[in-house]
Amino acid sequence: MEILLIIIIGLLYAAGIYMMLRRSMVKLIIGLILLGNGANMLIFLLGRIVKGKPPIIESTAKMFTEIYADPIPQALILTAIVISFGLQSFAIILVKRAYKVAKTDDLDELNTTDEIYE
Amino acid sequence: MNNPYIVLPIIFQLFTAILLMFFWLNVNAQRLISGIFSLISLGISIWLFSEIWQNGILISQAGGWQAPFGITFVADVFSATMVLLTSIAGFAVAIFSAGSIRNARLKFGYFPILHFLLMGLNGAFLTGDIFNLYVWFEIIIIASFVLITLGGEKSQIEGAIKYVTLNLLASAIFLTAIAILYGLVGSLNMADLSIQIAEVENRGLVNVTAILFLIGFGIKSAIFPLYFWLPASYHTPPPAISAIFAGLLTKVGVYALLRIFTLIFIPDEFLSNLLIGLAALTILSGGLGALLQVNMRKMFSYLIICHIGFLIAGLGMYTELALVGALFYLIHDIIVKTNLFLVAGLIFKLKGTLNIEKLGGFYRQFPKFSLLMAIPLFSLVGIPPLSGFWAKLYLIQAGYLSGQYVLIGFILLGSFITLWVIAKLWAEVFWKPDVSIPKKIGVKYFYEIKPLKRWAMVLPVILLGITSLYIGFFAEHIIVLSKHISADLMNPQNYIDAVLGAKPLTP
Amino acid sequence: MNLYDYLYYIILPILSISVLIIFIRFLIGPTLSDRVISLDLLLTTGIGIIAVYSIHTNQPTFLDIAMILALIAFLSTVAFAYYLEKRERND
Amino acid sequence: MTEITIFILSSLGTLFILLAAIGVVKMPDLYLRISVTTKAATLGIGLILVAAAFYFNDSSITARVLAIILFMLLTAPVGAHMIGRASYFTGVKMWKKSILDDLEGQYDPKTHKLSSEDQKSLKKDSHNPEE
Amino acid sequence: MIKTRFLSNLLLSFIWVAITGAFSAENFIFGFMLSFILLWIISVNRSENKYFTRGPKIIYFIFFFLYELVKANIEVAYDVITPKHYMKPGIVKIPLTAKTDLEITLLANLISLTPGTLSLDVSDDRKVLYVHAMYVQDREQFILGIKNGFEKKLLEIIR
Amino acid sequence: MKTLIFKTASSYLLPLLILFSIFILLRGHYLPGGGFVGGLIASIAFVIHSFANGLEKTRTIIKFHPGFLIPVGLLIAIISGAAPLFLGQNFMTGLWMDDPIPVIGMVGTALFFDTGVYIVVIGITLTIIFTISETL
Amino acid sequence: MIIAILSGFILAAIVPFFSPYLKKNASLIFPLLPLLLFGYFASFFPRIKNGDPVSMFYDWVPSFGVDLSFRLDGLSLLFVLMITGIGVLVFFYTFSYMKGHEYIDRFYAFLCMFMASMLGLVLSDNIITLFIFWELTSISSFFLIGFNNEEPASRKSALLALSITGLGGFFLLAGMILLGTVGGSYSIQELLSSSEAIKSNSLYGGIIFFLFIGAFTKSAQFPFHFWLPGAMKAPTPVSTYLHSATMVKAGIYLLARFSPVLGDTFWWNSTLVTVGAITMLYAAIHALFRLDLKGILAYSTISALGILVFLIGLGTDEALLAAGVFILVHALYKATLFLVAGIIDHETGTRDVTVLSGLGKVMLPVALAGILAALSNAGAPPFFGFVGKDLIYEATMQYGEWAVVLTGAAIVTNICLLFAGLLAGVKPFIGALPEKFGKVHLPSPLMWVPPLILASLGLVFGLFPSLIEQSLIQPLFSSISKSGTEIHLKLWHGFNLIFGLSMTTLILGTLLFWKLKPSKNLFQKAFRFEFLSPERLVGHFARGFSGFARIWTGFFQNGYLRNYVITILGFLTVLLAYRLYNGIGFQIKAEMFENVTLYEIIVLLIMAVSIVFTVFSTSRLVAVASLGVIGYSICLIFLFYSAPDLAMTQFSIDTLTVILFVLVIYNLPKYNTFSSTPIRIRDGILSVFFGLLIAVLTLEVLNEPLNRETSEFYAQNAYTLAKGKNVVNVILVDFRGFDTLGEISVLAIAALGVFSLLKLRLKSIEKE
Ligand code: NA
Ligand code: NA
Repeated sequence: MEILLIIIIGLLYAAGIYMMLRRSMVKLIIGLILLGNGANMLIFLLGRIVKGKPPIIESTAKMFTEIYADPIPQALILTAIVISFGLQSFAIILVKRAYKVAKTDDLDELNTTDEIYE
Repeated sequence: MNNPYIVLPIIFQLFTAILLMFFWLNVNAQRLISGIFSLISLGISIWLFSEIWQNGILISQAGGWQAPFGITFVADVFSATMVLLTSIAGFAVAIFSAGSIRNARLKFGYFPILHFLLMGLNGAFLTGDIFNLYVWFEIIIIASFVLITLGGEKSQIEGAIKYVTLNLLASAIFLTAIAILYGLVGSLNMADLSIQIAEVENRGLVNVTAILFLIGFGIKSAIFPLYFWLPASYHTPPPAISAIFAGLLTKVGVYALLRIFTLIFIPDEFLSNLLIGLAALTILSGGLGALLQVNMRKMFSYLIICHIGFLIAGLGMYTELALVGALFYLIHDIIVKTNLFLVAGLIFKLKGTLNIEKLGGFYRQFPKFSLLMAIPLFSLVGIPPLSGFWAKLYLIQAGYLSGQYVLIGFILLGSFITLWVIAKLWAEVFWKPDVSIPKKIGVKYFYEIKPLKRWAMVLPVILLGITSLYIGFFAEHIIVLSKHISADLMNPQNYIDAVLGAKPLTP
Repeated sequence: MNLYDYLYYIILPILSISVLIIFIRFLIGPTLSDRVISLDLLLTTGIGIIAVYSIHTNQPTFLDIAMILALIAFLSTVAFAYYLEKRERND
Repeated sequence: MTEITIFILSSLGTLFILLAAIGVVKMPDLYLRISVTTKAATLGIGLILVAAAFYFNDSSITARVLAIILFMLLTAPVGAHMIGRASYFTGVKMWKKSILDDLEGQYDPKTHKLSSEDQKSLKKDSHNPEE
Repeated sequence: MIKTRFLSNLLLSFIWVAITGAFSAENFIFGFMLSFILLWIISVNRSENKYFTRGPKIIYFIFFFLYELVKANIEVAYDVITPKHYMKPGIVKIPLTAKTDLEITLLANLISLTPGTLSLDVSDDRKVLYVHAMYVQDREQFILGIKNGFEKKLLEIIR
Repeated sequence: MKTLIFKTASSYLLPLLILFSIFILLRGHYLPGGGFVGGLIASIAFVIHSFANGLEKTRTIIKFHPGFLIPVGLLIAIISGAAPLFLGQNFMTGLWMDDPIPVIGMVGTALFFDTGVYIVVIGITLTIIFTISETL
Repeated sequence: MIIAILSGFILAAIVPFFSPYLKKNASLIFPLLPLLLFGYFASFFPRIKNGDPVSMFYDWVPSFGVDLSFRLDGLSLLFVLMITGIGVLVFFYTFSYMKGHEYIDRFYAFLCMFMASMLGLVLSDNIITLFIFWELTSISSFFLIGFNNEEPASRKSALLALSITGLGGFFLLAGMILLGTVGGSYSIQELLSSSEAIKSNSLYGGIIFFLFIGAFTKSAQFPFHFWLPGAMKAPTPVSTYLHSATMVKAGIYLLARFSPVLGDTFWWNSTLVTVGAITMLYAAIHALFRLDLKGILAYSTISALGILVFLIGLGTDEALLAAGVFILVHALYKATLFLVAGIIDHETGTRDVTVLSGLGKVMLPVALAGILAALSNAGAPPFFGFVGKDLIYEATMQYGEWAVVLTGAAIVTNICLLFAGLLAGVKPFIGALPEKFGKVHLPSPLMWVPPLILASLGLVFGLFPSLIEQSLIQPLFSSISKSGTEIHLKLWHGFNLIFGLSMTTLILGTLLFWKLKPSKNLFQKAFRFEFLSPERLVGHFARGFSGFARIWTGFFQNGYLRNYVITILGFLTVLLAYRLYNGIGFQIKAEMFENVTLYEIIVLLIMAVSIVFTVFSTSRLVAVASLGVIGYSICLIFLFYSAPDLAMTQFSIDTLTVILFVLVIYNLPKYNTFSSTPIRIRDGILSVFFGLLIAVLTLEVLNEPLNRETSEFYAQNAYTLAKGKNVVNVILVDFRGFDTLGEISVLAIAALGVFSLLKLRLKSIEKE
């Protein structure tokens, strides 16, 4: 199974980067989201995957008696997901605002701040 | 030694931010709270620094969980110094903002976010946990996103698009690196990682991970060829904001590089050479860019890049001496760059533009300001014995001792370009006769501002000016400090022992 | 064949194939509404898969996720509907 | 006994879902797809959930299953109604073999009023809902 | 008004017990307190009352509904799995006897929940419900089916 | 969106979902859930309500600007984190009551912290969504 | 002594606070400072004469071996006395010259600062401290040259001077640190003892190279000389003080100072002789064609500096002695000539030698000073210049096989210099007084007394060399020569070859003055060759460099975000690929294929298709919906692999993201395809390659065993210590609660950001 997830992760990274390289702002945001998803999946996979054993101690037990999934990557991903959500919402609104002030979606036209004689 | 209170610099800033949010529309209360609490925060940082200077490394195991199980906060001299510098710069900018930021922005959370940013910075400097570092970095970047866009002007938004995209890319790379690190050794505590990474047999993987960290932090530090976001954006927000950015944001990236590459990944020859090469090109790119600019803040932005090269050069050479140079420069740079952008802010408030071709006549019109502004300008150049000078001695000497002659050449070139750029700026802005600039609508000029607020803008410049003079004239103090830090960095065993304590090492 | 195997080898695959079929509609569209309803149906089917999976792994906690999924699916449908109306009005 | 119940319930539920899946692909227009799928799926999921309740045989889980079902019964038709209505007003066409349309012309795109009386005189613009 | 809120409160407490799955007096009291605070905070104004008080009729109605649901599902299933379409779809305007928001909503939802029919919208004056149906052999027959079926039975238990 | 059906449904969904969200919050320490997801569900409740009834209606129900919840939640979180500092213990060290409380289970600073998270999440989600809806 | 050295800085530092009071006559307190200092340093005469240098030591930055250690020996004494002595005169002169100037206080402050820097420079025993003062002289010079800052030419010259001397400064810094590193100390006295070791070190070449560049730029040696004529834009006191008497001699001082440490090697001697010779000839010839008084003096100064470098390069006792004496000779007459030129300029308003004549009639004392200085310059007996010139010829004549060439060069130079001296010191005063100068009158004595004193000293020292022979010149010589020879200064050597050479020089020079009349025509002819001058070449280089800067910056900072992204990612990809290629063995374990079930395959298949669909979709809404499908699929994967909390969160977040998109989407631009197909293919290749790298990396990491100590700990203690059973939640609120605190802070900030982005619209009157 790991091998399939590896492919998916590679695909997410590739797609994310491809979208980030586009000139359209909306695509850029989508690229960032894909990249974020890729990173989360990567943490998940690299924390090693275990099927059907959530890290929740049974109601009658005080600690785990059998194998269970590593809770740390899950906690990390949770934090990462939430953080990305915050950043992504901001980025989406930023794009909206940019579109409003610049009247274009073409990132190539948003280059005045890089001009030397500005 | 465990001391729960070392997290105070973080918590206190957060508390300040929360308090400020309760005064959402009361801008004057916000000004007051921000100023007073920044001062208290400065006091806390001084306490922290003196505590560590006397007692050595202090740690706090958050939640009372023994490392590496919880999040450990570690205050060594390096961290405490960075926190102290952050507080100084933060205090200066808070006061400056009270004078210069217009109510419109203050009513949209400027001060809370500034304190969130300071919290993130302190957190990044104090944490001993790699994922927690990621979290602090995210706080820093989101706070900086908001600050850079606050106001929503066209140029701000344009700059922000690049700033946001590339910083998010950096975060993604950083996160990827953490994923691999965790997948490799199953730990997040930096001290623990230091031990465990050394034991990993597959060095190839370790090297690759190091590259990911290098790029992730490299983007944030604005090194070549990853710096593009910086010149595109730093000149767009109100000056108080770019001041705090200039002083601290890239530096936190450099801090992370210094930390990671002395504690977890010890550079091999390839990495060391790579860093040196990048340092040289960073210096070159920043310098060349600065030569061309007519907008003062853009000029300074490129100079930030140029001088980041000095810091990376110190890391690349990887000797205790070289690190002393880099650390001294870091300390100097935080104070001076913050001040420079504040000066730019002052100039803008006086004249309504930052285009050096249009500016002029400061020498005649504002002789006292000119003198005040000369301090950061010439400190930046490193006119001896001002603060920028001493670090270069160490960098050059370290360069000789490690045979990096070309790098020395670049350091000198960078210094020369800085000299030239600042001299040109001086000639244009201060010497050149005043050309009357039409009054700009929307700008509240210095002379239109109430005296108290005027002082709020001048006082930080004086404060930072004095600090940089102190660094220059009492360089010995800073060198002793840098040497202490450098020795700590080169021999991380103390750090590791302090964090992991009596815990038996992993088999 | 016991129940356990039945769920695992018959029910779950059939549900999965249903998902695949629904996904085809998602891909071909042609209107946004078509995609929205197939998304909604995908999520609903997901609830089924989760329920079966919770039996399979003997983890009743998964049912809680099914609960959230039901809630969420509704929200995204509403959001798209909201969008369609807004777009209509703003055009 | 429980096993057989679970067997039957889950099979039926799965069957309905499969039907919904086929329906959503096969049906010729959007309204028919909505019509077929929302309910078939709701029924199917309901059955599977009940099967799960039987399987775990625990009052709290049963209660939760009932809560989910209740919730779905509450939301699914509302969702279907909303997307159907929005689609209609944005001009998604009905199948060409549809035999009648009482809604035609009842909706005033300017005032957004939906009338109960015949308003055939008002001609509705048709939009292409996809960009 | 107070009565309404009390009823809502009681209802929510039961639901709380259901979702938490802990059938105990303590939990019920907790749920009651929780929903009390909640209702006080959001204070949704409800004009309807008397609902869900007619136990047997409700149970009857549920079975009636399930029957309709399964029956119609099978009908549609046949159409779905056979290649040829037997449908005669259309949008039908159904005059409403139901008056209150709740009545109309419940009716519309029930219609939607049975396969083959879908409530599209209610007119602004609440006089008619527009329903999309798959099998409209005869318009009047169809309207009658709805009015005598769902609507009647529903109103019986609500009113 | 002015649809009677949705409006009616939403006014029933609102308390239901909030109740559910509190449930999710409280059981987080033992089963999947917690402050974050709980907060999200609560905000979804309000979002649905605002979709159906318009922003103003939802506003009057909440009675204050949702942004106000952000500092409140943060304050709760930071106080529960900092409480141990006053006892000379590390930040975030769990302080627990000796015996479990019925229904909720063990009550301690961690739960308050999670409640802070819950409130912040409601605050931010609503602030974001409402602000967007307002400026459409 | 430290107070003496730093007093200039202290005075300068307090000036801004008393500025209003110092504009008028009160500024007369400034000349008192050099006067006091002159007295103070003169008091050391007896000690120095007895060969007993004065040393002081103050700690400063001991970590780097930088201290304020000062040492007053023969060489420093000469410089110190020149600095303070000429300082006194220039300061007084300034009072009158700048009288009524708005910023006279500022001017004095800079002069004081300069004086202090110069004192520090020549007294420092620590080479880093020396460097610090060296830089301070450059900076004060910058402010002084640019003093008339409202004139573009002044600013340009100041910048040019700072560039050249600053550049040299950095070389010097490199040299000093290298010297200190090689020599093991930054103290000159200690370096003296390790002289041989340094000379034999492989880095010796580097040391002297850096040192030379530093010295040459400061002392205006070819090809770095051209900043000096430009610096004449400064007020005349500055030209006098800095650019003839003191600062430009700093390079000479440096060479002289290090001559015992680093000198007497082939490269040292040959480089200095060559550069010195070229400079002295080049500048001397240039001086012939100048029309501007200060221009003439500037070139003759350069030439004189060339002579000094040349002499130090010769390195023999005679040459060093000649150099020592010539420093003083030159300071005396050149300062005089500058002051005189300043008076002429001040009174007539012109410095054009073709116009100036007959002024002797109206300002006799000035004329006297000028003529005396010109004669000393000419090396006419019995002036001090004659002593100096003799010594020079003596030095060149004794230089073995090269004697003839070197002497020839010296003679040519001296002839031209003589001409220049006469042109500047004599020409304006003789002949008929043009009518327009009719109203010209003698300025205040404060202006004409100083040059007269200086000029007279040239005569006094010539007549009575013994006045300074033992007290000044001998200690000076001892401190720069290792030989310890006794020296004797004589005016009269008898009729020998050297006397003959001196006379020849004198006669030819006078003849040249007689015949060659400076004119615009000649000036222009001479300038035809300017395109080859170093100044032009540097100009070309600067333009070229600026062009390079433009290309470089334009290439990297090109304004296109996608280029930034591709550069960063390309760089990352290359590095990763390189390191992966070099360090990783590639293997796939069989168990990675195990346990694959149909439902997982379908979920992943849907996910993969959705990813592709998102990328290639032509509608942003469809892309968003498809993004939702990806999110929900991830959710199912989380669920299958035991992460219910993650699944819940991902569901909720994903939906919220979709809602967000949906809510703002009609404010978002429509989907556009801007890029051309080749670009898309390029990006595609890069992306796929990067994805592949990540995949390989992941695979590789999965092959490593994972240490699960931490998660074991959580498993053991989550309930017993942290009272929770959902370990993920326990981690979030307890074990790693700080992460969560940070996380909600991020959300809070993001919400504020969204709020401000959407709501804050700055009114046009409240932008900044
Ligand atoms: Na139906
Ligand atoms: Na704890």
